[in-house]
Amino acid sequence: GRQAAAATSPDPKICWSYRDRTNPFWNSIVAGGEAFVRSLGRQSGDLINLINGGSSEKSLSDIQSLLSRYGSGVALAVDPNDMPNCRPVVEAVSHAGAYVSTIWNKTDDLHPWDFGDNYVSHMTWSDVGPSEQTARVLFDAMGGKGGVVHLGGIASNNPAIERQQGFKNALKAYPNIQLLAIQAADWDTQKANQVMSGFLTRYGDAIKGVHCASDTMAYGVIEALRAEGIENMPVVSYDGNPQAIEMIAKGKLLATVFTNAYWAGGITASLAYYAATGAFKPSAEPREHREFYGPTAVITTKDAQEFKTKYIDTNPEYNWKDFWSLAKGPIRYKS
Amino acid sequence: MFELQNVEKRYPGVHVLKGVDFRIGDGEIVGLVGENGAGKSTLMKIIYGAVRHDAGNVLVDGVPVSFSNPRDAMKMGVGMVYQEQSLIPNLTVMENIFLGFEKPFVRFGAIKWKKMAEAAGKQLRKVKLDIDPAMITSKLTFSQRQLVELAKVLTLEERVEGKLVILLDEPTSVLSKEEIDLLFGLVRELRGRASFIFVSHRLDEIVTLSDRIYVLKDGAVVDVMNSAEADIETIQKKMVGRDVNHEYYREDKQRPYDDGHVLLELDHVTIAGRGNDVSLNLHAGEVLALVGVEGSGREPVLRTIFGMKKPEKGTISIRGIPVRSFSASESVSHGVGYVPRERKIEGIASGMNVFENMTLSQMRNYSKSGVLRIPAERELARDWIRRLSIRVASENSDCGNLSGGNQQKVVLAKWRSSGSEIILLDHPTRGLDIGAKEDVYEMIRDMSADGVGIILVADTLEEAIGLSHTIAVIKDGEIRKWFNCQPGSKPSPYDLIRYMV
Amino acid sequence: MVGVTDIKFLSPENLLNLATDVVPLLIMAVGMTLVIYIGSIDLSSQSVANMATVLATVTLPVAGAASALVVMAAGLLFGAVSGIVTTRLKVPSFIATLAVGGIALSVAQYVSGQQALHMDAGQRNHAFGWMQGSTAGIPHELVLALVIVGVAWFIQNRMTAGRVLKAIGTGEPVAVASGIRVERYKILAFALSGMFAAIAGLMFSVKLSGGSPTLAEGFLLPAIVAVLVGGTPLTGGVGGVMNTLIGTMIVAVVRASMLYLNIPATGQQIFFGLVLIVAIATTIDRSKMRIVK
Amino acid sequence: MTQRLTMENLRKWVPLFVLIGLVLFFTAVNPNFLSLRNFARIAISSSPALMVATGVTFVILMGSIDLSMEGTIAVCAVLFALMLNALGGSLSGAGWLAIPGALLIGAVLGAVNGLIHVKLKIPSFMASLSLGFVGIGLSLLITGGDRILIEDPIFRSLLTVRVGGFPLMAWAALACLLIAWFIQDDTTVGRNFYAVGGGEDLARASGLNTGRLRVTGFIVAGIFYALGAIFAVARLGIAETETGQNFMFVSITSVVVGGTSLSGGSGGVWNTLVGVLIVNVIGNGMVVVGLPDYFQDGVLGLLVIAAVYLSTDRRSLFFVK
Ligand SMILES: Nc1ncnc2c1ncn2[C@@H]1O[C@H](COP(=O)(O)OP(=O)(O)OP(=O)(O)O)[C@@H](O)[C@H]1O
Ligand SMILES: Nc1ncnc2c1ncn2[C@@H]1O[C@H](COP(=O)(O)OP(=O)(O)OP(=O)(O)O)[C@@H](O)[C@H]1O
Ligand SMILES: [Mg+2]
Ligand SMILES: [Mg+2]
Repeated sequence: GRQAAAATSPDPKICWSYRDRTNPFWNSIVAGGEAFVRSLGRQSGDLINLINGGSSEKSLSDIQSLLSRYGSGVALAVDPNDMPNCRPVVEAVSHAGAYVSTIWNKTDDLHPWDFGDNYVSHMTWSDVGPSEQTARVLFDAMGGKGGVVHLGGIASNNPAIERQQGFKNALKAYPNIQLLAIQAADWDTQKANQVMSGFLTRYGDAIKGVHCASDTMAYGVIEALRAEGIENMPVVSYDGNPQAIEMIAKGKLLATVFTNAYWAGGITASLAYYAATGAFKPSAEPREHREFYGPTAVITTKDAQEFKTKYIDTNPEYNWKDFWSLAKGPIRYKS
Repeated sequence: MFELQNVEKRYPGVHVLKGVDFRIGDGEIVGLVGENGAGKSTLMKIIYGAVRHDAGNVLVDGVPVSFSNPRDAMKMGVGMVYQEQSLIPNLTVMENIFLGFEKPFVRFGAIKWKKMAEAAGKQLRKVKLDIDPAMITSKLTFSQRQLVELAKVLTLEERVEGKLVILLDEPTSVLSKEEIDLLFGLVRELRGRASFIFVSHRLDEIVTLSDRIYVLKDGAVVDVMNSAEADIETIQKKMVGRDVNHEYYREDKQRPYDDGHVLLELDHVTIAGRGNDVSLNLHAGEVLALVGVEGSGREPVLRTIFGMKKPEKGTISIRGIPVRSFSASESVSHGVGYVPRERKIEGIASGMNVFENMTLSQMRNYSKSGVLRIPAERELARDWIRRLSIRVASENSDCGNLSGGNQQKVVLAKWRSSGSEIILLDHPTRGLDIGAKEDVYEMIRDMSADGVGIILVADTLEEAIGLSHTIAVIKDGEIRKWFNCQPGSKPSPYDLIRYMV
Repeated sequence: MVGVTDIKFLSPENLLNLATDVVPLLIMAVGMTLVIYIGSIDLSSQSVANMATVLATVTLPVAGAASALVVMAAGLLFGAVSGIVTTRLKVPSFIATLAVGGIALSVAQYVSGQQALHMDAGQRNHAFGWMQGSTAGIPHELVLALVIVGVAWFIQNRMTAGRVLKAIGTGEPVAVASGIRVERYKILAFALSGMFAAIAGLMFSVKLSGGSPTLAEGFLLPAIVAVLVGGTPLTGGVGGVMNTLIGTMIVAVVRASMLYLNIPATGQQIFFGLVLIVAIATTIDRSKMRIVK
Repeated sequence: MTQRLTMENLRKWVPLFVLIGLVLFFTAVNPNFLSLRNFARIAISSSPALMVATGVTFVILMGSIDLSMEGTIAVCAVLFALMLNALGGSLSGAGWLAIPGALLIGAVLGAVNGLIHVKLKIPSFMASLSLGFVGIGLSLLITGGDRILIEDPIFRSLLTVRVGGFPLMAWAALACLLIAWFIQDDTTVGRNFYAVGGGEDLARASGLNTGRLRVTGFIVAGIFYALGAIFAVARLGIAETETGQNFMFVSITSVVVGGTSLSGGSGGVWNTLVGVLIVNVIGNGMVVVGLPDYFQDGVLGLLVIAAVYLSTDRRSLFFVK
């Protein structure tokens, strides 16, 4: 249909579609999105929020409704929730002649450049490396020996798979670290708490360190330990939530990985927006500008305080037109 | 003095009460009679505040009152024993008796169970029932429950100052002779405090007990008479609007059955939980009555034949072929029909209309490769509504809203029309008015003449004697005595009672 | 209300889109209706649909279009297991189906290797491409859904099975005492519900061209809500698939209307809850419910 | 007769036997399971769930159902934390007022739930489900999606201080259970819940104000959800919209597994205790024996079916919905 004649619109609606508002990660994403909207001189409330609550079905039909209301005048930033959902979302958007940028969930066979200008970009994070780094921090803190457990996210989620992979990679370099167990706790604080207390029964004192695939799960783990009076077990996590960074500063947590969700939320919306207004032509950009990794930074006790003042207490002013300044190179596929 | 003036009640499609005037004097016992669906229960429920009337007035001592719920009515001294059992099965007897009025037994928020048990014991003694007040109600027998209901209503005596009005909606239909006498004694005793409205389909009881009798027909009072001057036949005529056949059980129409044709045979069948065994033969055209006292084990026999219970030992053969798998569907497919005692639970599907109820057991006959022939179903229902003069707006009416008698007719029509050859009737006339009873008796005769074998558990001994060819007296789950009951050689109730107890 | 705010909302094209989007939900809700109609509930639908997306994706390369049969058979089987557990083991359907759903989820996780899988575009189009097309502006998906609803309606209103389900819903003991093999029909209702859930999963997986053990997440509550808002109460015997058709549209419209009424992100849940209360308060037929539990 | 009676008495205890059987089973696979420390862990995860399940038990006894707990817990947890922090951040100061405050909020939400159900004549399933959405939305509106941390060591002593090997939280939950038992067995309201569950129309015909009773039931449930919320916050030190997550299915499953019938009128809070323990023992046990996580949903399902199968008295049940 219309995708060839990529019509631009002077004032497209800006929309973020994401999982939920109850998770710190998505809260930062939205905060970034709103900051971008304000940079255009609009109100934060002008950002349209589509919350799918973990349902691909709702994600897709909400986006369809959005498109049928505003037609091509839409700049959409979206996490499609589950990898297979990305294709129909992108197809619907480009069919309507609107513009979309995606994060996280995309199948490997789907690429922005196959959709002309309408599929502007995809950003994801390469979690293997940073996760390996946190694991190393953990293993070093353990003195290079002893038992370790890993709590993962929803098992079929891509980040959960990558973070577990990074953990396993690090294990190879530490022959005296003994892997006790890996279990999914679905990114959920309460479930992580329960799983951790199960581990304590199963392995008891053999556990010398805990590797968590997200901050939210680390909170549950730390409380499970606290209930037993264990205050100094090394724990590392991922995502870089404010609370986690606070905990690192206080020494309750060893390390986490900052993915700069704030910037991601702003820049993804920005990419879609400026493509929709015609400020830049996505198809004229190189491929590494259309599929790229987001920034990651491992935060440890050393840099927590500095980091906190820079990124948590205030948000840095970003130039939202500087699309790729923090990007970490093109996405590499396994096969 | 309690008075209703020009009370009106309508439900969608039915005009239940049409300008009813009704008066109960202090200490008076008023009998209320009428056909099934005449509106007796509705009238009582209006007095009790369980149903709101559409127009007219309720006056107590000349002052208009308005009860929005039974609690209001109770506070004014109105109590009611329902036609259907209304005790809550999972509560103890004492909790049921004081349900909603636990306050006197509460100290610092906690119920004092001892105190309540004592008080309940006192109420139970009024109805001469010797049971533990802490017993779970579901463990009681039917008649015990009825007495507990009565005991519950009698708590009004202590709770309310002044005069009482007690409404008894068919309290006797499940009681034994002794219990009925006990009830009547109680009613008479209480006249000093209370007046009564008494509903029964047994007109002799009405005439015996009440002072005045209201006859209700189609929602209107057609006559009020002093029972001293009343005779049963005129009441019947007023109720039904025509002469009632004197030959009530239609013995003249009773034909001998076919001796050579055994439909059903029970050979030393032992029923779970009862050590004894039962053997019997049912022939084509035979009406076989099982008589016994309450609890003698008649119902389990019927349920076993119908396949809802599995016999422990022995064989059941239908038309000479032994039954191997026991289930209701198996029995139905062999042409057995069952009219259960608990009509509301197993007889009628409330929420389904008349034709849906009637074809429920025979959908195979009204469908073609799984697709229903609805016009044929409607035709069937209309036909039976006419034949049994079922009082219903149309075949599309919800059976749940029919009066008890009319529901029973629907159940009978269901099995009769499906061509069952063996029909098991458990108290088929319970709660039916005389007109309806006559219709049922007529049906039983017709079925018998058509060669249907019938096993009957009757409401009264007279009914059993009048209708049957053969009587088996059951005691403790075992047949103790057989009586030939062909016309001319009928035993007397006294003959039967000797073997029953 | 929404239509007034923005007239575009009521355009035929928009409504058609809206309807097409909720097709998988509708199909699951129709299956659920059969179970609720007999006074039970099926909480396994979502997990069965999840499993269906995985099975469809895994079997597509091997079985082609026949993978649909595999998926439907699996749904039928899981539904039947729920039915058997409820009727034979007397475990309330609320628990039985929740538990069987857990089993379906385990199967999905195991078979998928706990990963999101995607379908090969060529194979998908070859086997199920027809589902995605449209004729004269009407999407085939929608046609298929309406056919399924039509069949379900016919079963419910014109066939003995439907009459039996109604009898079970209104008075199960009566159905038993009328010689109906009630257990079989109950198992049938659960099995059909499982199959419909599997079809919903299959269609969703074709639409998304992939499968994962979490793909159908978020189907369950909207499906139940659609049935109940449509006017089939949990007590059974009343309502039916046509009600569910309307109920599903209500759910779809309420969801879409958040966008049209510019409900802010943090207020969407509240709005949804309140509108549901209003919707159900206006749609339920209280005259057929003796007691509201 | 005596024999039948003892059989019936035995029946009542079957859920407990199931629980003991599970404990023995997990112990056989991993002896670590049978230890005071592990039981304390199970107690911690059971305490909030027990309160929530106890609350919903009252509603289920009436033959209704309440699905609003996730929303109610979220609102109570978040407001509790806000109040506590606003009132000085410590239970030792004015902060203790946050506890009655949270209970009041639970009661109000329960009342709203009950009133919508009774006054608008909406089946409780729908009314409470919708209200659950509203509750989650409300807590989201209050927090904007943020988490509220509670650092107060006195409040956290519910988790950290142990008496007899078990954390204070477990004892507090037990005390609340005893109160629930008292309400259930010895108060008019409690007994009347059974009456409504045994037959609402009959209860009404006996003069009970069943509407008011239903609303009361939902209020009592709401108060127990608030208790559950407080324990859940005590367990993690975090109050957020997610605090209520997963409680809906878990609590109802626990109630049924314990032997309380969903059709109302039978069972009670002790059954619920056993049910909650069964569910949590299974959850803990599967981790302790090292069952692969992808099998856990299925095995939980199978065990729950087995538990309910064993603990229902099929003789008294002709029909199961
Ligand atoms: N809730 C209701 N909705 C519709 N119709 C009703 C309802 N209750 C009663 N009716 C109708 O009102 C009429 C009178 O019923 P009622 O129960 O008062 O009769 P009755 O005289 O007590 O009969 P029976 O002797 O069989 O007990 C019947 O036609 C019945 O179908
Ligand atoms: N197998 C059994 N074991 C113990 N008690 C039983 C058994 N069967 C029936 N009863 C009890 O006996 C009572 C009535 O039994 P049953 O139905 O056999 O009597 P019936 O002769 O049919 O009485 P009715 O005169 O009311 O028709 C009931 O209270 C029932 O609980
Ligand atoms: Mg009556
Ligand atoms: Mg009998």
